[in-house]
Amino acid sequence: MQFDSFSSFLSMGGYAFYVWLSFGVTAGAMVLLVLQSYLQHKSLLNTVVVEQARKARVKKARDNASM
Amino acid sequence: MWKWLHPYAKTEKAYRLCITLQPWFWSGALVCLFVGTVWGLAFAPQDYQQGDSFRIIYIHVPSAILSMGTYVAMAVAALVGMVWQWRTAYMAMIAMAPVGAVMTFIALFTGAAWGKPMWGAWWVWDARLTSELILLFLYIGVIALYGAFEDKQQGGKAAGVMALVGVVNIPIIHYSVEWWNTLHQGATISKFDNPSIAPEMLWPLLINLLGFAFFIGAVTTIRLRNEIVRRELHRPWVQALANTYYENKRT
Amino acid sequence: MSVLDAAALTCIKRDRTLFEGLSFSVEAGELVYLRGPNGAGKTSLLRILTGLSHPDEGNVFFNQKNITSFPSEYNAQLLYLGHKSGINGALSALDNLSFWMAQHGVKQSPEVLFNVLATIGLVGLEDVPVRFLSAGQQRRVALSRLWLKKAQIWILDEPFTALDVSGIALLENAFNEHISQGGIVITTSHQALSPLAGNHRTFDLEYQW
Amino acid sequence: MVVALYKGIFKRDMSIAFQQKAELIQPLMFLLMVVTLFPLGVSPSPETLQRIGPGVIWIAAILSSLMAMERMFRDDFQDGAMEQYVLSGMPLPAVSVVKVAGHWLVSFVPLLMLSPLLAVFLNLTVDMYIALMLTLLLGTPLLSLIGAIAVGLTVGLQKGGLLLALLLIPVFIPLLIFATSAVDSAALQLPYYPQLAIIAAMLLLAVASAPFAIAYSLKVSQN
Repeated sequence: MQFDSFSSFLSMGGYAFYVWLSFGVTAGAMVLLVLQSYLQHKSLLNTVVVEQARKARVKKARDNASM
Repeated sequence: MWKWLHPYAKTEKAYRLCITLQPWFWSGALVCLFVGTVWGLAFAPQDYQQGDSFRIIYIHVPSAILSMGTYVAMAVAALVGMVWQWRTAYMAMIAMAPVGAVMTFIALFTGAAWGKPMWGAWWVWDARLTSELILLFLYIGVIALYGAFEDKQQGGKAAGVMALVGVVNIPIIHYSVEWWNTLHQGATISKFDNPSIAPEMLWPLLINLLGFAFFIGAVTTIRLRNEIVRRELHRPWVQALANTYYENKRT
Repeated sequence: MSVLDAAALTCIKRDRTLFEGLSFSVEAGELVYLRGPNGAGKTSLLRILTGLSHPDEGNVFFNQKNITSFPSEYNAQLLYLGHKSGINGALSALDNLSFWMAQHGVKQSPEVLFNVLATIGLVGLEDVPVRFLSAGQQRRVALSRLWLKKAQIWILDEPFTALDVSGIALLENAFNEHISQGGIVITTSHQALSPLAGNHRTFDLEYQW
Repeated sequence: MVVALYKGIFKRDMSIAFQQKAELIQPLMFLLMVVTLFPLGVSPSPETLQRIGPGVIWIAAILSSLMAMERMFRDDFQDGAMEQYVLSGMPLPAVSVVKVAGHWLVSFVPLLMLSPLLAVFLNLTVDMYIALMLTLLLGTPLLSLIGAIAVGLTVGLQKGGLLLALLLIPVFIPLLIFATSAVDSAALQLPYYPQLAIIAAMLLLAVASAPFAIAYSLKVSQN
């Protein structure tokens, strides 16, 4: 282990701010990307369900129109 | 030629392939990233010149390499789409574009944060950072062009052409920016070279590179599945997929 | 007593006098079918009647009051549908209509909007951005304002364009209902009005060289 | 009741703007790229960048605003909504103020949020950045208001885009001069309140008179 104590590990030889900022922003960007992809997945499946509901609504209107 | 690849041109098969690949990508990414980062942060030796700020290299270099790599992969997908008329290839290209853009952003940000202690300013017009920024503009161009088309099929083809134009321009941009940098070799910007990497520094770097690559594979498969669902909304297998998704969510 | 009067209207467009000294008046419960060859100035006349563009000479009176000096009363009772539908493509039919109803100060609940869109034959397309609809469907979205805003005077420019047979019948039926309740309809159309629209007065606009 | 009408127009403009997000982001990317060209074209040394910085940012902001400006009335004019506004009996100057405010919020506020990045790119000091922000805060509504008059005039024409730039650039020159001089004097630690006061005066004049000019120009292009 390069650092003798956990606090010196955190201080990163005085460059703590830059190292942890970089790692933080990288992790943040990656998490945001994954989150956006999953939200997109969910909303796309939602549009499929909405399309089906729309078809049902049109069929119902046509049925009682032709009645 | 490449007979085994042909079935994946059809979207449903490609969708199934993504589902099988995804767990492997995710486990590979998590393991490699964890090992590479911990090794790089805690166990790798300090750089004699820059001390511990050097550890940012373990995310800056992999993301920089992969930002270029993803663009090339995007161009290859566009080429495949163009030559063999595969719709899934275009979808893969569009799935990769945002991931590559995020990689480029990470490379840019970590490069700037790494440069700050050295050069004293948050942003310096260093050759590599500048070409990385131009690469980000190329990514944004492709994504914006795809977004501008209502007909996604047409949008995919147009974005494909831009991806190929971009990939041809990357080496040209790279060398012209290098030349521009040496031309304006102001005294204030010391030419910052990658210090020669000792083997025990190199290993965590390679592992992280693999980890990032797995991560890119994982996110690309998710986004590819999204593109497939978006383009095949009315296909029965997508309808069944959506219903099963909402069934087990409701029960 | 006439509700809408045009006195000695003159309109000159790109140095060509479309019409000169044109006067006519319209009583309540009258359907005026404005006929004339292309370029005769039908659209210009309609836009002058609505107050959108100003005649070179002459005035338009609504209940004997000049529409340029009393615009708010006239606008409250006027519904104008030009070539351009006034419907934004990025929004859905529902958003467009509820916006315009709020602008006209007419409080409409979603149910009323859904019913009107159903009567006009747009079931299932209520929440789709309008740009995805066909030209005929977009025209129907614009026309559904006839059912939503209670206005005495309808001034319609080529309302039948892009409408199919059922759409035309629907619209002519609405004309008949409107004039029977004492409304006024002034419309142009490239095809003759069927008797379904009720008795109407044709007004011919010659092409002047 | 009347306020509800204007709120309705504002809400509609916002929802239309967010439906077409791409059209909002493109001018910002243009601004970023134009600013990136200067270090490559002129020189990357921080001193030169700092000296030309304010001018570069303001010129790029004006050019990118010209691109976004046309969108203000174009949609409403092409789909006929402008006719309905004129006929809806609501005072057109008030409607145009609401539309200009909506346009300013949608296209200039993101520009203000991007300005820190531009300041870092061009190596501006903190006081220069504060002066830049103040001039942008006062200057951009001025750009919107005056721009709206010209947009109102050219919206009826098919090829209005470039003509708009030819009309507006001369009118934006005083703003450019005072804004850049304010940031320059901030660089030399000198007070820059006189310049800000002049920009604020121009803004107040525009707020008072532009709406009527916009309403008139819209009526002219309606005819």
